[in-house]
Amino acid sequence: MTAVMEKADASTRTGDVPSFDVTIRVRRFNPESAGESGVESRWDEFHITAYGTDRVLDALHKIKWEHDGSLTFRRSCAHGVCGSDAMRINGRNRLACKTLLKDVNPDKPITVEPIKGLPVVKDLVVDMEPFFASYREIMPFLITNGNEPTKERIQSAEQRERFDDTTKCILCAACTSSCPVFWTDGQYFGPAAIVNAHRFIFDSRDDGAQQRLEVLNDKEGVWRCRTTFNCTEACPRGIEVTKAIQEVKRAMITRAF
Amino acid sequence: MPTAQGGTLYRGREGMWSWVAHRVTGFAIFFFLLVHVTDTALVRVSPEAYNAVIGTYQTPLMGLGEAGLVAAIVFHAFNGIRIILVDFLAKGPRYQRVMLWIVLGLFVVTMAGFLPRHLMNVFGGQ
Amino acid sequence: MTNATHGTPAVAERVGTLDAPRSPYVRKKTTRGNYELYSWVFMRASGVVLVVLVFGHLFVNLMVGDGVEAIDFAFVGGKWTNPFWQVWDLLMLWLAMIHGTNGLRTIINDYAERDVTRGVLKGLLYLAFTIVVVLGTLVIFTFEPCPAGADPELLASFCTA
Amino acid sequence: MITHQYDVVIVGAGGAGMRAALESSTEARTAVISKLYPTRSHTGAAQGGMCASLANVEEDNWEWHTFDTVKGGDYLVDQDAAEIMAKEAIDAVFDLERMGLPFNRTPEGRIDQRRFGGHTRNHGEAAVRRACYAADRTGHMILQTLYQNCVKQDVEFFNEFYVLDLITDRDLATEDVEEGAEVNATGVVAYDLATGEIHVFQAKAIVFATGGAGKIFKTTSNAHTLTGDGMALAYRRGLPLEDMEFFQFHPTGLAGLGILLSEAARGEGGILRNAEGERFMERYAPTIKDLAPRDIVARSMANEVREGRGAGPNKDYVLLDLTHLEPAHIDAKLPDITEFARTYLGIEPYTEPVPVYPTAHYAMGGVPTNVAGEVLRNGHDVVKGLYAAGEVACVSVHGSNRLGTNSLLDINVFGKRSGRSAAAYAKTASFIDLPEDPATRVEAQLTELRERPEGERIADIRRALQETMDANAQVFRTGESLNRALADIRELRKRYENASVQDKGKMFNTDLLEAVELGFLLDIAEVTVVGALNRKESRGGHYREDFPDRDDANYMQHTMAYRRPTAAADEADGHIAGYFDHVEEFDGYKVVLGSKTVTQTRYEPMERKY
Ligand SMILES: Cc1cc2nc3c(=O)[nH]c(=O)nc-3n(C[C@H](O)[C@H](O)[C@H](O)COP(=O)(O)OP(=O)(O)OC[C@H]3O[C@@H](n4cnc5c(N)ncnc54)[C@H](O)[C@@H]3O)c2cc1C
Ligand code: HEM
Ligand code: SF4
Ligand code: F3S
Ligand code: FES
Repeated sequence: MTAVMEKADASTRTGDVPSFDVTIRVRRFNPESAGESGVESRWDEFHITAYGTDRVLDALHKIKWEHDGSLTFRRSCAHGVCGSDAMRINGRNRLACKTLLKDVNPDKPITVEPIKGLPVVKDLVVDMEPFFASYREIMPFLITNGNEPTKERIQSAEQRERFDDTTKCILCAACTSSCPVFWTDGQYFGPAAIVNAHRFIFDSRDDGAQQRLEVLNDKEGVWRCRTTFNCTEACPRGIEVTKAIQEVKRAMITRAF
Repeated sequence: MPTAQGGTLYRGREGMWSWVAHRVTGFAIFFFLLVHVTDTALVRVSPEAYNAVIGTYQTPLMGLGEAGLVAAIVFHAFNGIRIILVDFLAKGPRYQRVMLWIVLGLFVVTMAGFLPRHLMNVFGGQ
Repeated sequence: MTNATHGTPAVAERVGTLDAPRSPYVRKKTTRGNYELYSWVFMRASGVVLVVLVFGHLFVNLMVGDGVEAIDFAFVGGKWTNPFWQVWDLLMLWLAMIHGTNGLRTIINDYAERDVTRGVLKGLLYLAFTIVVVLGTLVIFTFEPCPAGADPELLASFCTA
Repeated sequence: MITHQYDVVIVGAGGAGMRAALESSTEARTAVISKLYPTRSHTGAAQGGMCASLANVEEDNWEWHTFDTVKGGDYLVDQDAAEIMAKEAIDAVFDLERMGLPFNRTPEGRIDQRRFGGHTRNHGEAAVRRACYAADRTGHMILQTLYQNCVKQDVEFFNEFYVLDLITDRDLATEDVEEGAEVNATGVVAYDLATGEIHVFQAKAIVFATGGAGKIFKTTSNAHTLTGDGMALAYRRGLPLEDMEFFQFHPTGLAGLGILLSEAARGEGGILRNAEGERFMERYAPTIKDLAPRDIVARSMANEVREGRGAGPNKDYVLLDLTHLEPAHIDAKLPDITEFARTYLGIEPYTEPVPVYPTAHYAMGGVPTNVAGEVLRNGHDVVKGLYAAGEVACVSVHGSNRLGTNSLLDINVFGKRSGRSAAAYAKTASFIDLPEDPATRVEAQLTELRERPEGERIADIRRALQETMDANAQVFRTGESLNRALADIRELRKRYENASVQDKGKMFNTDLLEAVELGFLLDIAEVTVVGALNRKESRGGHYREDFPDRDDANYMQHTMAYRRPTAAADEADGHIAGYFDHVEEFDGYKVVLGSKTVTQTRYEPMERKY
């Protein structure tokens, strides 16, 4: 199968996929190359040829597969559903597999860096443990009292809709690592944990809302959010993250007063 | 702050920059307030002392500083209201950007009302 | 599919060092309780009130009459003989100081990561808060608009009565 | 080398692995080893639904579901297994709901259901609403829900650990172990990506749940990490692989990219059209049209393109038309896949039809197991302590063609079953000593790859493999094309022996792991092609243009492919269960093809018409 890109203008009607040259600047870090002054990171620049539907992930693959095999990044699904490849592209957090090169101005070098606020392990790979630890702390599972029904629990379509937005989270950490508050001391639970708490707090079947609100009432909990909206802008799933955080805050206030 | 160890600046959008501005203005106002209360306290010392200090507020340099301060307060106040609306209106987060433009609009209007008069007072007199 | 134009990176430049990888993660301590909640609510409530107070203050001081030119001992004295302005300024002082101090506390918490630094900075902050609030309160309440022996020229007109 | 000991070790943290872990971790000390963070597993990419005859919206029962599964699989399905799956489907769905999965709801607040390809009322009368779903994110919700419950149960995970070898007490790959003799699985060897350290896990029971192998093809809906590891590991240790020639090509992949647009798009009313705008499925499957099973739709599409009715500048795709659906309906039911069309092709599905073409999607075959999840080492003997579930396994509920929504069901039903069996077995069994140096093979392999000073790039070999597979072993196959593919694969094997990796480091060396994965892909591609060559008929997902008809007399049999050293293979020919054939010796080994009887209970094979 040939790659296909149907575009309105006649020049591409021939079936030839237009190609263009692009420069990728990647922030490199090799933990095993200790110099005199400790382990250094550096910028590497690569020039590659890309096509209309190529994503940043394709570019990284091209670099890895044709230029420098040691370039290291995570990826799996390649279409924005597994959450492996959140990284900072031209200064903003995005998924490499969901960002088309032609949409990030390929005329200038495209910079690619690891996400911020989590320890870098190698090149674009960061240690995700702190992120998942926060996630685990908010009890991300259905908590119910009373007897299990023999069939399903009843939930109206409206009740289901109430928390739909936050069920979409793929735990990619784009939000948390875009949050200026998270960058400071890394103690803040971060938007992703709150999003996942929200998913249960507003689920009509769940009885654990009080416990989760208690957890997030922590000094490092929701109150650290300064509504900077970086998380909402960064979320590749289009989740209204800040809105979810506000809803959790309001639930806490209602509970306290 | 949006710089990292060696990395590039995070290219946040309106939300992030308005927060930076809010923080910077809050910080500035606080320190001004420390000074302002202290100098006002001089009224307890003697009218001469107070007038001497307050007199410096009337120099052009301080006049400009004062304009900056008012600008800081005006922005901080309007943006503060925006933050509150974002917090308490269900649709707040969705309209945060629009509200920021409104804040900036009001800021310009307010400053347009204040600045000419103030500057005239500072530079115009005698 | 693509043409390799380079076998090695064309440009390599060095930037700063990074944190140790896989640094162990611990949330320092859990500090639950409604303190942050109240402080958050207070920031908003005081903000709303402060808008009125501060704008009123600025308006009267800078816009009415001759603006900043008109501010002198007499002006202030004239204002504080009126209990209305006394309460106004007192409220403004307290709210602004608590609001601002609490705001600065947040900022310190954000950027000062070491416990010692945090402690020192907050100590200074609270000290400044106390001094300023006490001083300001005293001034507003113990203010003497027509101090004996002062040059009557400098005083409010009603002092000569 | 670091050694661990667990009662149960589960390899893979996708739907099947975590479902098994939820069962076994309450009963036995369990570790889950996964090369990805659990929530990155490809189960999360599944979109359309998971079917169960809940009859929440219309009359339905598990017998109809069994029938559809059997017929959909072109009668190569083991009917006892299909029956179990259809029956236990109902509880599997309720289990998930009770764990918190947010299914879409009916107006009464019950789990909503929708139509899906091949699922019918009363043995084929008309399409039935059987697929339970959560928008077009059903797999995502399943994966998240299972992970959430693993967090709740405090399941122990070893994330970003690659299992690279299986340890058994008798080496089936080289020894000729007689039928009936006891063989035990005793552990696995894993590689910690972050540190480059080798870990040996000794276990009483091991569950393989490593998912599929779509990356043997170029155009695929599968993740980069679906490289058939579990299948290849078992195969290398001398276990057979069952029915590998049956690979499903999903009709609606985004043209050129392979990214999947769920069958739910057609379930919700989407229509396939050729360049002339004709609804061509009316010609191929007059009754259920666009909702015919995948093999039929994929072939019909490929045929339209072959006969020159394809759309686009190169006439090499067809169109999926959703424009007659209400935008609000699309947003509610198909939000993600329409987003894919917008993001990746810049097509607005509200107003424009979406270019689609079949994409390699699902391996029907795999490691043979029985309905308890126990792995078979021939037609009937099990390997003690070894289990498999999910796409890596072949219980044969899918036969020669899986019905949409039956895989999410499979991973839940058989994931649960294998988790239970493993824990129960671990309770009675004791640890068996590992060999002196359990990690030698892995260490040797890695050292060799890492230290080979220079050689061809791994990526070039992989690309060549994927291209030959797409060209020669896709929707349409012939003896000639398959022979070409086999020759290519063997040449690539030679090249692989001289390939090298550029990254020589220890920490996070993904370059090295890609090289190891390519080795798996080569093995899997080879068995797939060998099986396809041998099966001189057309059935389900396997279509031979040179043998276009189904041939029940000769081929109503499961294929069991074994890799044996030439000498052993020559001897084995005589007594391999249901000997079919073998392929020419290559590099000191032969692929020997045996067979296994298809279990038929209620349904006699019939001609498959829709
Ligand atoms: C795009 C798409 C859409 C689909 N839609 C549907 C649908 O609507 N309905 C349906 O029923 N089915 C659908 N399927 C099929 C179904 O999703 C999969 O068959 C099923 O999810 C496989 O689950 P699994 O648990 O077997 O494997 P996976 O979820 O793929 O998990 C494999 C696990 O094994 C681990 N692993 C692999 N190799 C190793 C190793 N060497 N060492 C350690 N760990 C390893 C991985 O880390 C991963 O955790 C779809 C498939 C795709 C690709
Ligand atoms: C005039 C009316 C004012 C309004 C409406 C207002 C509003 C607010 C609000 C809502 C916040 C909280 C921001 C957040 O949580 O993200 C805030 C923070 C702050 N305010 Fe004010 N404020 C006002 C006046 C002042 C004054 C007079 C001072 C100085 C003494 C001040 C100093 C601060 C500081 C330092 C912060 C913390 C900023 C941060 O954490 O980023 N504010 N203000
Ligand atoms: S909320 Fe969005 S950005 Fe954050 S982890 Fe989830 S999917 Fe990623
Ligand atoms: S970026 Fe951070 S500050 Fe709040 S709105 Fe998002 S969590
Ligand atoms: S690779 Fe899965 S989200 Fe990008």
